[in-house]
Amino acid sequence: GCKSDKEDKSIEKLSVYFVPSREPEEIITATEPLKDLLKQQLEDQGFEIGQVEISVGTSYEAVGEALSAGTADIGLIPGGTYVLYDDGAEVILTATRSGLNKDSEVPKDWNDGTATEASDQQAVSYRSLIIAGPSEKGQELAAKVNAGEELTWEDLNSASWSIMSSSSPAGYIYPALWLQEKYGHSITDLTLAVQSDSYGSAMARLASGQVDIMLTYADARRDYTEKWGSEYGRTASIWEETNVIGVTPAIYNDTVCVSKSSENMNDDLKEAIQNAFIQIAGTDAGKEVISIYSHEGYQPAKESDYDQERAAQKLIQTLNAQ
Amino acid sequence: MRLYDKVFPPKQMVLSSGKTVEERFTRIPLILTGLLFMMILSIHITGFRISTLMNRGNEFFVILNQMIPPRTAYVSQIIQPLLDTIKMSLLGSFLGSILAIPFSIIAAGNIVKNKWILMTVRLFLSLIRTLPTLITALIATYIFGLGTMAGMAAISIFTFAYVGKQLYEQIETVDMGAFEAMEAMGANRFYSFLTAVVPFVLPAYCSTCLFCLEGNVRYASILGYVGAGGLGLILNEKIGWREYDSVGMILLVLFMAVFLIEGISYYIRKKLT
Amino acid sequence: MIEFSHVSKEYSNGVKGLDDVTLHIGQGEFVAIIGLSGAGKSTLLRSINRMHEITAGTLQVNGTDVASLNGKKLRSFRRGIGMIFQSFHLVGRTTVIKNVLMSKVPAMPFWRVVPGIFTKEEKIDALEALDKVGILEKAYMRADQLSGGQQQRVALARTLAQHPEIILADEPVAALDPVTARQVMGDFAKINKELNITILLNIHHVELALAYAERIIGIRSGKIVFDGKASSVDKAVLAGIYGEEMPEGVEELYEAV
Amino acid sequence: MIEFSHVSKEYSNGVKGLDDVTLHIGQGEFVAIIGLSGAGKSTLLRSINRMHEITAGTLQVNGTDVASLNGKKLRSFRRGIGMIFQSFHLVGRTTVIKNVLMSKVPAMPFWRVVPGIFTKEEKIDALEALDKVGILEKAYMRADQLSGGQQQRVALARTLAQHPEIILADEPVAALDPVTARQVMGDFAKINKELNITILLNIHHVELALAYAERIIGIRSGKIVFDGKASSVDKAVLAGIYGEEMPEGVEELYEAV
Amino acid sequence: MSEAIKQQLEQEKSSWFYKVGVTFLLAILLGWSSSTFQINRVSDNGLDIAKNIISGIFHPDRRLLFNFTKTGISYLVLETICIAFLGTIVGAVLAVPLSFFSAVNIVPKPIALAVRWVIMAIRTIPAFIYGLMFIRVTGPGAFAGVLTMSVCSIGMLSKMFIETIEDLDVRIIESLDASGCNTFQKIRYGIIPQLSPDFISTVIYRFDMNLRDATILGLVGAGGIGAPLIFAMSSYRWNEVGAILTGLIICILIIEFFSTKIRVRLARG
Ligand SMILES: Nc1ncnc2c1ncn2[C@@H]1O[C@H](COP(=O)(O)OP(=O)(O)OP(=O)(O)O)[C@@H](O)[C@H]1O
Ligand SMILES: Nc1ncnc2c1ncn2[C@@H]1O[C@H](COP(=O)(O)OP(=O)(O)OP(=O)(O)O)[C@@H](O)[C@H]1O
Ligand SMILES: [Mg+2]
Ligand SMILES: [Mg+2]
Repeated sequence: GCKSDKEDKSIEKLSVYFVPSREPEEIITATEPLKDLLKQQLEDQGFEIGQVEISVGTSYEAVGEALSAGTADIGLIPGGTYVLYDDGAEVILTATRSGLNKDSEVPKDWNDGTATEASDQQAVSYRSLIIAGPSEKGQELAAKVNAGEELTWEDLNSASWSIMSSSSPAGYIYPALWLQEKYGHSITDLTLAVQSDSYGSAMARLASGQVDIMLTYADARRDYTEKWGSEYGRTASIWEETNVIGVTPAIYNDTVCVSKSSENMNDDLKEAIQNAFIQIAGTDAGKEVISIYSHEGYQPAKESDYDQERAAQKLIQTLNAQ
Repeated sequence: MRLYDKVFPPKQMVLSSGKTVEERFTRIPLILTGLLFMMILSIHITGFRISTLMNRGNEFFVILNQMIPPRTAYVSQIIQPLLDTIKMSLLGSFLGSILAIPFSIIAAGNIVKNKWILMTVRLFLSLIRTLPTLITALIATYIFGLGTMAGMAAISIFTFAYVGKQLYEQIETVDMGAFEAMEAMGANRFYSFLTAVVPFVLPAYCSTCLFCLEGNVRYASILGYVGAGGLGLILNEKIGWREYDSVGMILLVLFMAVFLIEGISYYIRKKLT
Repeated sequence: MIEFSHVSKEYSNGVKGLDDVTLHIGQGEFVAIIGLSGAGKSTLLRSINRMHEITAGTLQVNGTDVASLNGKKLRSFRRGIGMIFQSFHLVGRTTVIKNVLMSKVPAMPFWRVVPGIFTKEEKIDALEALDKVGILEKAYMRADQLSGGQQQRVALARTLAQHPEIILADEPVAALDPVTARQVMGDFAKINKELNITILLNIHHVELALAYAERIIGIRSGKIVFDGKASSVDKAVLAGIYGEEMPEGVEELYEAV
Repeated sequence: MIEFSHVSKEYSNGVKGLDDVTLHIGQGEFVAIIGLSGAGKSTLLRSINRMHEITAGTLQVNGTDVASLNGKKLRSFRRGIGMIFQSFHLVGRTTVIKNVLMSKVPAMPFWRVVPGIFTKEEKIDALEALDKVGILEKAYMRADQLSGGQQQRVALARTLAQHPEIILADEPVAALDPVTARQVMGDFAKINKELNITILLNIHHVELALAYAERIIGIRSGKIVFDGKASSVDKAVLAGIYGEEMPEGVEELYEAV
Repeated sequence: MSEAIKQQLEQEKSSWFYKVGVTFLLAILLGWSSSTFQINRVSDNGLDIAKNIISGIFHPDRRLLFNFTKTGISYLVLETICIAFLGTIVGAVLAVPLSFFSAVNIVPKPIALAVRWVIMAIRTIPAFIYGLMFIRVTGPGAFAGVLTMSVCSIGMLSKMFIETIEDLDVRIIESLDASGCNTFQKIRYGIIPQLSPDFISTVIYRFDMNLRDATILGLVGAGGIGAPLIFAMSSYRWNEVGAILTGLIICILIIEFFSTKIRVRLARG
């Protein structure tokens, strides 16, 4: 449980567990710089921290379990994971990222052939896109969308899809909601859907024509602009060859959660952590560090921010249970 | 070791008959020091703490408890992936085991005398074994597309390397007497191998392959991570949704399948020996 | 007919296995070769079917120069010579008859070797060989379920099924207890008489050699130091073969001579 | 001194292993026990150190009634009796000397047993035992790297290191080739003479028994049918021991007698 | 052909029925599972990507490879070795009692069977689920990796241990009995020396396997080189993958070299 012993301000070990929801940039070196910054910031607020330990994992459920068991004090996880584990985790911050210059709900607006750029506005949410690739089928669907026609369920179902694991917000949950709302079909109804292990490999499959459609977060194409030409061996640019054929509602960004059952945790520390992360994001050095996690800033968050997410998960779960 | 013997000179023992015997100083301190050093280093680096285990050991059973009772209703959705898993393990194990045969023959020191061939083939087998199966599976998904085909390819590569090593070790332990007798009767090396070595290694080979098959069925659940299809896929999904009762059901079904396979393979192995 | 003329064999490490051996063995003889461990008995035997190469001299078997043979010719030459080993060299896991049928493999076409298909004639021939050594009723038992003596008989049957003119046996009774050893030696004698097959065997048991073989060859450090009838072997001869390093127990045998 | 008086042993299945045996064996005798398979040779031997219980009669060793012993007393009684088996019973994977040192274990304090610490005296004693059987130079080799004869010698050395007054050997040479068998029998004879240890051994090879032992005991269906000097064994005696079921090859031995 | 030979010939048990049966069954099974064999999705582009991967692996990121600080490959490999080492030892400690309780020459058959079921159940749970369970105990990091490795080692270790135990030569115990040893002394000098070479050899072999399996730990963030490898892999940085694999392979080959040597010495003395 939470101790609110105000005297006890020395903590032997603070364990931070982080799972990237996007491609991390330099994962091997990712943990070192944040350690010192966090320690420094917390000490400034009167906490004595023996050691900050940062672990990077590849599965959300591992962080979830660690937070609910109290073996991790802080977890940097997507909103969806937080909702799933909210019996043991408490959200304190939402990460912000720079928004994009395109944010329309209409797919056609994304397909002007120019690159999507970052805007100077910070955003607490992002969208998921349904993207058609350079394969014949993909181009056919894109042409229809760009001509202003509505796609039919038959159109979608005849294409092959790359989806992510079913707990992925941008790669499964929100697109599933989109399908449900627009076509009344569940994502499991798709006959040619295959599950990719990562956005990187999904993008590669899209480029190779193995799949016609992929589901991904809105700025994924920015992350893969370069690889599109080099590794994936395409000649034309990603902005010309791929087209958005669907846009989902906004998804809340990654959260910073604390464990409810950690022995270290109390209200003071929670507040201190909140401040510490916001402070870190305020400095240039700090910005550089958190950019490794593709975060740019932090905003305080409350439970209710994620109510929409809860509803979405409920829906998916009831759909899946059928 | 020479140096060691110099530092710790052997003990002289004089018998009543006047003969002397030298006893080398025991190696045990050296081995113990090495082990102790590794232990301390490992405990330090990994942060191993018995006290944590004592205090928090019960947490281990939390997920296990949530798996019990398994959600029996889910079983209908498990069968298809299970069959996929078995199929890909079966085909993968078969291809890998067959492919291993020629390689292990030329990796066996009692069949091939050329040192360079032996070294190269063994190094090759070792390298393949070192390549993590997750990586081979991932590469396979790019080549063969997502799904069981990729899983099958990864499994056959793993099986190839594992069976290959086991088989050449088995061939090397065969008593070459019968082989020699065949050569003395005027058979060529290949005929001699077929008649004198194959009967010795065949039971062990089959047993290795069956063991591998059984292991592969289990292992296939990990391959789901890279999208190689089968049980692993639904296992991942159910863990992602924290539905541990369904996970429990998947594991129960897997357990029964493996049990069945083990039973059959036990019967076949009995029959073979 | 086996003809050694000034045959020498030097191993790659410089050890002289055979040293200027000249020897004539006629068809149908029963010869026992005795000598100390390391004297060169095995080397002598194994030169005959070219399991070892000789390094000097010529060795002819039935008029063929053994050294001239190669590849296919060598293999078909070997088919005419049976070889029996101290430790039988059977495939223990298969049946007795399959072991005997192994002697048919060298002459079989490939497609019959792989699945192991044998004709009825071949099987009958194998069974007849087993009958000759008196273990016909064990034909379908697993070879490793037989006693040592019986296993050596299977090896003998395998060799017989090869229909050789010469049988080379390298210490065929060393692994057997004395009673069984006598039985096996008796088998050799019987086969030698009945089928007129030349038999050359290495043996450590002087008493058995004297009791069963017609001719004794004594070998020492690669040289032939005695060659004569078994009945002409006496204390002095044995002393000449075994020298001072006589194996324990041999002294007592002198009385038996 | 071993005293059997009207000793019987009935196995739980009703088979009479020993049937009213009365026997006196003095210190320093070298006795060979011969008889058919199943005659009760092993049973006789194993009653002496109570590896088997007798069911009737009394058996005294050096004045102690064997049946009265139990637990600790039985163990310390056994320390005085060495036992050697047909298949050596060595730990193949450790060194020869460790196998010999095993004989020291029963008398060692607990704290030395666990880590396996032996004193220098114990080691020298073990080495001397190895020296007595002539394989001192193999002391630090692994036991499974030795030949059968050498392994039996290690077993003998292990027993000697126990400093027993009596050695019981159950077919100690059955697994050995005849030459080595003679060597090992010679070892027994030597030790019997030099150290005045009583030796009782079971043996199937009549010729070896006659050549090395002083006294022969013939046993048949659990009963002693012959007991006398080796020199007094003749055709009739053997026929009495082995009956019609005489092992093959024995006939020929009659001539040797 | 004599009568006796004829009789024997007729006695021949025809095994071709069994052979054809097995072949037929195998063919059916393979035919059934051949539906997994679908190369329809093979695309040239996919092959290109595979080529990229392989070339990436062969051009490892030198910067990473020769980085000897705590964030470099060398440290990660060391951490992996430590996880595998400790995991193997803990696994062996757990496997020994389990194997004694499931050896039919030690305990009654029903108990042996029951314990074997337990071992099978332990083996059925995949590594990453163990990872999750242990993260609840120890938190993320190498400690969880050690524990995961140790339970994952139990299955194979106890299987091999059981074989060794069931091969025990009990005659040696008889001879110790004859020389007056008590039960404890019989175990110490009759059983342990027989078992230890095989046990040690098995443990070393498992250590070797655990090193190779270290990638799996990355799935849950249980320390070592696994997570970086998987990230590099899934985000398509093949020269990073190459660097990590190079480090791992060199280390495994070195360890394999020594472990084979030790194992051969244990077996042959
Ligand atoms: N392959 C080899 N390489 C080198 N020297 C060898 C080889 N084989 C045998 N020798 C040596 O040649 C000599 C004769 O060996 P050979 O095997 O013919 O003796 P043997 O009379 O058969 O002895 P044993 O009775 O022990 O079988 C010995 O000194 C032996 O050491
Ligand atoms: N444990 C036992 N339970 C029942 N009967 C036994 C047992 N041990 C031996 N017997 C029987 O007791 C008789 C004597 O056996 P023993 O082992 O003393 O014979 P042996 O003379 O040593 O024979 P061998 O030469 O074959 O070793 C045999 O009939 C045997 O079947
Ligand atoms: Mg020889
Ligand atoms: Mg007996």
